[in-house]
Amino acid sequence: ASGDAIVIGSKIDTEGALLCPLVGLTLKAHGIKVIEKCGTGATQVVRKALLAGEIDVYPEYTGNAPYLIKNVRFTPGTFRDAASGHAAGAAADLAQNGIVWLKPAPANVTYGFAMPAKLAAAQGITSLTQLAAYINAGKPFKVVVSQEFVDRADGLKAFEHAYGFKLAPSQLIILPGGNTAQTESAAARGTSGANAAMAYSTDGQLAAMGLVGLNDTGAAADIYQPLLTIRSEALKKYPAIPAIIEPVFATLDTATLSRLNARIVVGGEPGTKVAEKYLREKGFLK
Amino acid sequence: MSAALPLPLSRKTGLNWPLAAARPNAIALTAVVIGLLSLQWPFVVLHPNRVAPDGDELTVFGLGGMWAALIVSGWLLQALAVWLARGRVRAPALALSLAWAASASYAALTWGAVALSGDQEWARVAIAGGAWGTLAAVYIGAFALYAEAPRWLALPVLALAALAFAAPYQHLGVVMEYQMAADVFRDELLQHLLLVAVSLPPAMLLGAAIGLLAARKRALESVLLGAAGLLQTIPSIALFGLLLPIVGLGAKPAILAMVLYGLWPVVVNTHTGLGAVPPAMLDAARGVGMSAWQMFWRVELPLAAPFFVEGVRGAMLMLIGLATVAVLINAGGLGYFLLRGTEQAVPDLVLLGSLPVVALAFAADAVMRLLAWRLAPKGRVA
Amino acid sequence: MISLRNIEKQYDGVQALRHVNLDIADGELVVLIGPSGCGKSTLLRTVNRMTEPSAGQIIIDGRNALESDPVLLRRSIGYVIQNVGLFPHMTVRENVAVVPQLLGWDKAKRLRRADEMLELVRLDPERFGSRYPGLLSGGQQQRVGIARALAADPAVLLMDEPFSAVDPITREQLQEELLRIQRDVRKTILFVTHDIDEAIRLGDKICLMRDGAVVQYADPDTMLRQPADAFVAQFFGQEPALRRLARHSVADFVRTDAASLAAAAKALNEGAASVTLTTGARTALSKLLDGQPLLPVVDHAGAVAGLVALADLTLAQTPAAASHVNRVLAA
Amino acid sequence: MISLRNIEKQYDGVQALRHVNLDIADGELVVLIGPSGCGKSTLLRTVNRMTEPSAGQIIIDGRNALESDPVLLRRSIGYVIQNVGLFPHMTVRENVAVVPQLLGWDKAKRLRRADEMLELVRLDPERFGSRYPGLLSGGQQQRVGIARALAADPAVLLMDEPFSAVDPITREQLQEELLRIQRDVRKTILFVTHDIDEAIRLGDKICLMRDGAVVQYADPDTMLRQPADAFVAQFFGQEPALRRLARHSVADFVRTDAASLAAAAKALNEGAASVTLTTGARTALSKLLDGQPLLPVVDHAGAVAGLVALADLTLAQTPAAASHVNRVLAA
Amino acid sequence: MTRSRIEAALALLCWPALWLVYRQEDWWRAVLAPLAGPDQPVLYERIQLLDAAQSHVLIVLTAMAFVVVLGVPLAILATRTAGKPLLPLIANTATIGQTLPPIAVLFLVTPVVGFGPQAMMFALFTYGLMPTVQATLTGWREIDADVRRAAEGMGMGPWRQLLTVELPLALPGMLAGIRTSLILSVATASLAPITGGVSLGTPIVSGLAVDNASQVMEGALAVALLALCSDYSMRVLQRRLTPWRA
Ligand SMILES: Nc1ncnc2c1ncn2[C@@H]1O[C@H](COP(=O)(O)OP(=O)(O)OP(=O)(O)O)[C@@H](O)[C@H]1O
Ligand SMILES: Nc1ncnc2c1ncn2[C@@H]1O[C@H](COP(=O)(O)OP(=O)(O)OP(=O)(O)O)[C@@H](O)[C@H]1O
Ligand SMILES: [Mg+2]
Ligand SMILES: [Mg+2]
Repeated sequence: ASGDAIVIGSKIDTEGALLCPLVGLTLKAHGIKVIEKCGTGATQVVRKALLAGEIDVYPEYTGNAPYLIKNVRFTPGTFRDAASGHAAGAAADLAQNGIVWLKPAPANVTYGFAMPAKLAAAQGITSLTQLAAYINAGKPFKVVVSQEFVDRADGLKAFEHAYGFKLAPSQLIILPGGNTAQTESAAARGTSGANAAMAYSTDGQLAAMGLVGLNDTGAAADIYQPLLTIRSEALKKYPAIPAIIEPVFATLDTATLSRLNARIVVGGEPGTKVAEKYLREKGFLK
Repeated sequence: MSAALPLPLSRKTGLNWPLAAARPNAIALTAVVIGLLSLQWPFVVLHPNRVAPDGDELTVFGLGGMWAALIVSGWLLQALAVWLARGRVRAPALALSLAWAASASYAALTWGAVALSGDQEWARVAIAGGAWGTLAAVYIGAFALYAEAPRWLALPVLALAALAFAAPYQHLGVVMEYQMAADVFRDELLQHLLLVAVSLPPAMLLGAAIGLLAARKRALESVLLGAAGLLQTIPSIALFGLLLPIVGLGAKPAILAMVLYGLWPVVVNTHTGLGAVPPAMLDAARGVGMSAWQMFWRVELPLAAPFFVEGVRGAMLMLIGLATVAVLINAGGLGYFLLRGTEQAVPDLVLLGSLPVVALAFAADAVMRLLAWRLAPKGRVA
Repeated sequence: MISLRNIEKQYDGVQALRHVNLDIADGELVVLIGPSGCGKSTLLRTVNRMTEPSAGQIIIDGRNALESDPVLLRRSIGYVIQNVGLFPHMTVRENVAVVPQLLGWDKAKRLRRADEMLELVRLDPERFGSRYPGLLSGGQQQRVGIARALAADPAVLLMDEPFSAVDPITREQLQEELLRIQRDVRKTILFVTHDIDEAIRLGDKICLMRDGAVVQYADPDTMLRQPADAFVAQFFGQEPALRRLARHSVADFVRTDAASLAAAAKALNEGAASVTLTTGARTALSKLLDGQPLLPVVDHAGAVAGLVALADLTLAQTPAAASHVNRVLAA
Repeated sequence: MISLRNIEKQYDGVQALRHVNLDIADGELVVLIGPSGCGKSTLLRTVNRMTEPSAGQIIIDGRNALESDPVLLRRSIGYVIQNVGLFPHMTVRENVAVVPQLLGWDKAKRLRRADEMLELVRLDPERFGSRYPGLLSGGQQQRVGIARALAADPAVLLMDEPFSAVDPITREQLQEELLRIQRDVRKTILFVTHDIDEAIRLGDKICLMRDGAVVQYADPDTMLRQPADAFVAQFFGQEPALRRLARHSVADFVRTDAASLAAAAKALNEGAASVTLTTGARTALSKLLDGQPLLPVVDHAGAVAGLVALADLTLAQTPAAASHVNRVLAA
Repeated sequence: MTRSRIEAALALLCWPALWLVYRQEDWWRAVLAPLAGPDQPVLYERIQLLDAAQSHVLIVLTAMAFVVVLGVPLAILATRTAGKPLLPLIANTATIGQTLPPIAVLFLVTPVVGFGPQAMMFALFTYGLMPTVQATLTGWREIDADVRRAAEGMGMGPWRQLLTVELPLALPGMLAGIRTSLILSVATASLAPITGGVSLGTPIVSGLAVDNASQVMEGALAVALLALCSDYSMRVLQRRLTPWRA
């Protein structure tokens, strides 16, 4: 980090584009000098930048801990629970990398599936259990997913395991580095015959795209709460940061995040503007 | 990557066509056909918001019979002008009918479509296949006109410019994207230019040096040219990725990669240029008592300059395109909009990213060609 | 005075010059001639060290050229290259002023000089000075090439097939021009050609080469009269005497005895065509062949100066020979 | 028989041909000559309709060429282009066989023909047939060009400065070759050149052009003897008679009276050099100029055939003229 | 002679050799292991390198087929007298094609053509058109006017002239352009996975997403090998097809 400013990074996705200026604006409002490097890169890239000290803080998710913190064996199921997941992750990261986890937002950003609303209504699918039944009935199903979703233990495999279905390779359209907007747009358009997409629970664009999200009724997935990760050196310089940021994060529940994401994706507003409006609305900014 | 033929120079292309045989009729008629066919396709699509996959598709007829009538009559006039107009009325007739068709189409897109968006908060009008087809038709028609009466091209251009000034465009998706992100757009455009501007000079100098070395040292020739060419074969995203651990994030690796990519056209053209200096010329230069250095500065360099400029032109076009990839390693640039557009699945945003890139490339192309033309050895007309 | 001593030149495998010895006196125009690939250009280029000889010595005005700086040497020697080699990106005037510029003359002086040189080769500096060479005809380009070589007033001039790229008529003009300039400025010139007529017309001496070696080095008349061997004789062709005649004018053959003067005057009165003393001998021969039995010769002022007839135009050394013919024929 | 009638050709602005009328008899070699840009190539190319005349008629063997299919017409006319224009991507043999192939000859036949043609122009088909033209010398390329034009045995041959790109010695060989071939195959040939000697040597007739118009059309001797105007005279230079002599051999001038035969025999006995009846007149002239008073002439078998002396070599029409000279000189 | 034989043999052999190399994933693993992070897979596991390569080649070849089939005739048309006014149009359109970022093209055409290699093929087509068209035009311009005249004078009709004289003589220029297009295409086809196509870029894109340098290197190296092989083969082909340019 350069000089006495705090360097903020973020992942290169919609939520990153929202949370990064949200943090930046809040800190600035408290007179802390800030350098924004929003959209630093993919998860691994931002994380590396943080460890290398190129950035001081960036928003992460609790459930990501097993993938970020190497060489630590977490007890299975730790991240199914919000509190224990945060505690375990925070302790490990601090011990191993000197990274402090602030208090998370009360939202859960998890994987799920989305389908065109018309199809879902016609087939009477509202939950993943019903989806599994639909799939197992051999009805046409083709889902657009990201590479990561396929590869991760808590991704597709977890869903297949929890709900008891198995997708054939021909039922998957895998986009390496793909994100939910891409997958959802493909499902909405039916590109290449797709009729479902990998989605996040906080995605705001589902309705606008004519999709419905099928949420994780069986709790197959780990819990992903957004939080700010910060290097302890930076925290030492600005010990006030948790006190400034945590109240803001506390207001970000799943519905709120979803709404704000929608403003960015559906409305096309820049993340900064959405963040600023929200902060004013909530009185964090005058 | 040899030169595209410069517009004002296309007559000098060496094939010595009889000048009189210019017969753009076929081209103009192609334009008419494409223009008329385009009317069948949806002209615009009304989307309820920027990510909605579907929307109301409207042909020109859907926009209102008046617009359709105007556009159709424009194209028909063009066809008539091509067939019937002769002598002094021909050029104005061609230009006028083209201006008519182009203006009517643009008016339909602006005045005609503005009513559609209504007062829905996120509703927007996307340019659809029919409009793109019409654009292609006008573009082709413009070249047909250029072949016959280049000066008259001013007429449709002026007409469109006047319309662009007068007509509303806020309802168009691309424009809405721009307006929502005007500040970012300005920054990213600047960043894009900066990336190109910073990486071009080193590419030029280094490329010239390598080209010179390759031209001078026979032994190194194939190695140097091969190495510069090999760099081209590494996919740009891979190069960016590979440089990441070495130089970190941001503009630095982007510029480094861009310099490496920019080398090739410069190296190849410098090498060709120096090789193309006639040996007799070098002999003469040596014979009048020029030292190796004087020979280089006074003879080789001026004679190879047009090639070098051609190489720089190639590098510049390449870098303008390449800078769009820099966003992947957080170096910004117009690629920002491509990436965001891809990420959010918003075609209008992708357009907002790509249209300026094409415009930039065109501008750079024109400037460099002019420069190359100025630098070409005079008096080669034989 | 240029002396080439035992010059040898090998290119890998090829012996381009073999043991060449050549002395060129000041103010002499020496023509190098020979079959293609015999080493003419190579020899010429050793003089300004465009080609470094493998062995041997080059002495120019008593100084060893191989020990002086080649770049400076070249500036002191004019060089007219085959196919002109004008710089296409410089104007005619700049082309001519190139060597003065290299020598560091100030601008006014070198431009003045360039214009002088252009006038010397009969190109109007006003009209042509600021044009680019690409816009000139072949002959004009050749003139500029000569002007450029002469610009720094070098004592030595090397010309490598300078007129090979122009049509025969222009070529003749350029040859005449060169002879005129040479009369005025008197340079030491080495001139390569493969045109025998050009060699005979221009050369004070001719150096005939073959396979890198000098076969014969002599003045044209000697060369044609006494070829050193069959190769030389064959090289100069079937009509050596006709070629020698090209170097003579009517004055060399005119009869001025009283009878001839009278006959000439009579013929003139009868309206016969006449020639002057400076008319080329071949022109006179041609007229005589045309059936006119004798040609009255007039001098510069138009006065009768004598007479030539066919039988006079012999190049035999002894004047006796001519009368011998007459005797035989009269018999 | 080719008849050009009132041919006109305008390029935008330029009048390239003005009212050209020309009749070329079968088996005749007509040379087109004139200053650069006078329209020689344009005229030549109207014959095979590479250039379409703006007005006028072209009649070849009684048929109107302008009404036949130009592509077929061209196949029936041999064309030798300036700078050869061989196809670099075809072997020599393929180049020669191009027109036969266009005419649909079967493969064996056209390859045989190609080899014959190569032999005709003195190129060994074995050695050269499968080479690419890029590897041949200029002279060899010219030969291939001629072979290609002759391959389909056309009655008419058009040659546009075919020998302009080769050195003088090769050029002379090619001219000789052409004359030899022409003796054998007797084509109607239109031949463009800007070399006067070539024109005189080769042409049965010469057509001198200027600014797109024919200035004079005559056989070389007439042209040189009776130039139509000052331009023609100037064009052919100062030595017209010497040039005319090039078309004569010793046989045209030999004296065969008893006195001459005796003198010749005597001179031969004394070891004087001799010439044969077929020796070129200029060669004999050259020898005579060299101081030898008279030249014994021998015939093919070596027997004394007569004698020439300088005074004999006149081109006057009346034989009386010669004796007149002798009388004047003897006086 | 022998040299050209050796070259031809090398050009022919480099393909099976490449095939072999792509099959030996162990070799790749051994070479790239140092680049991989502690518990990252060294290679991209989901798709065999060889399959990715085949798919890559297919994408490139399809795109190039269109480039050649469309670009060359278009360029030829522009060299005909009647097609002359087309020249600026073609030149400019090709310029647009080349500067339009392939990523943008990819994204814009995906909704129309669907996921998979088609979008990449289209993007490569627009991207590769210009070098081929330009070089073809240049090749034509460099045909000796005398040769053309000779062809006409021999009595060749326009078509025959085109096919038997102009086309072979413009071949060197054309092949040079196709070669440039090909190399650019081979490199750019790495973008295919962005829209669901499989190519040698798949390990690269995925490696970048999960920050796995060894996968990025795997893809980059594989593409470079393919490009080298293509380049060499094209060069040999060029020499073989133009034996007269010795
Ligand atoms: N740079 C070189 N490398 C190898 N051999 C050379 C080189 N320059 C000339 N030669 C050879 O040296 C010999 C003499 O060449 P040179 O150019 O002096 O001949 P030339 O008499 O000037 O011929 P021309 O009349 O064709 O100009 C030739 O056999 C030629 O092939
Ligand atoms: N395609 C053309 N377009 C316009 N003018 C032309 C064309 N071809 C020839 N000309 C003009 O026609 C005139 C005659 O040209 P042509 O080539 O017949 O001359 P030429 O006698 O063959 O000259 P050269 O001896 O230089 O070959 C010239 O003034 C030339 O500029
Ligand atoms: Mg030479
Ligand atoms: Mg001509």
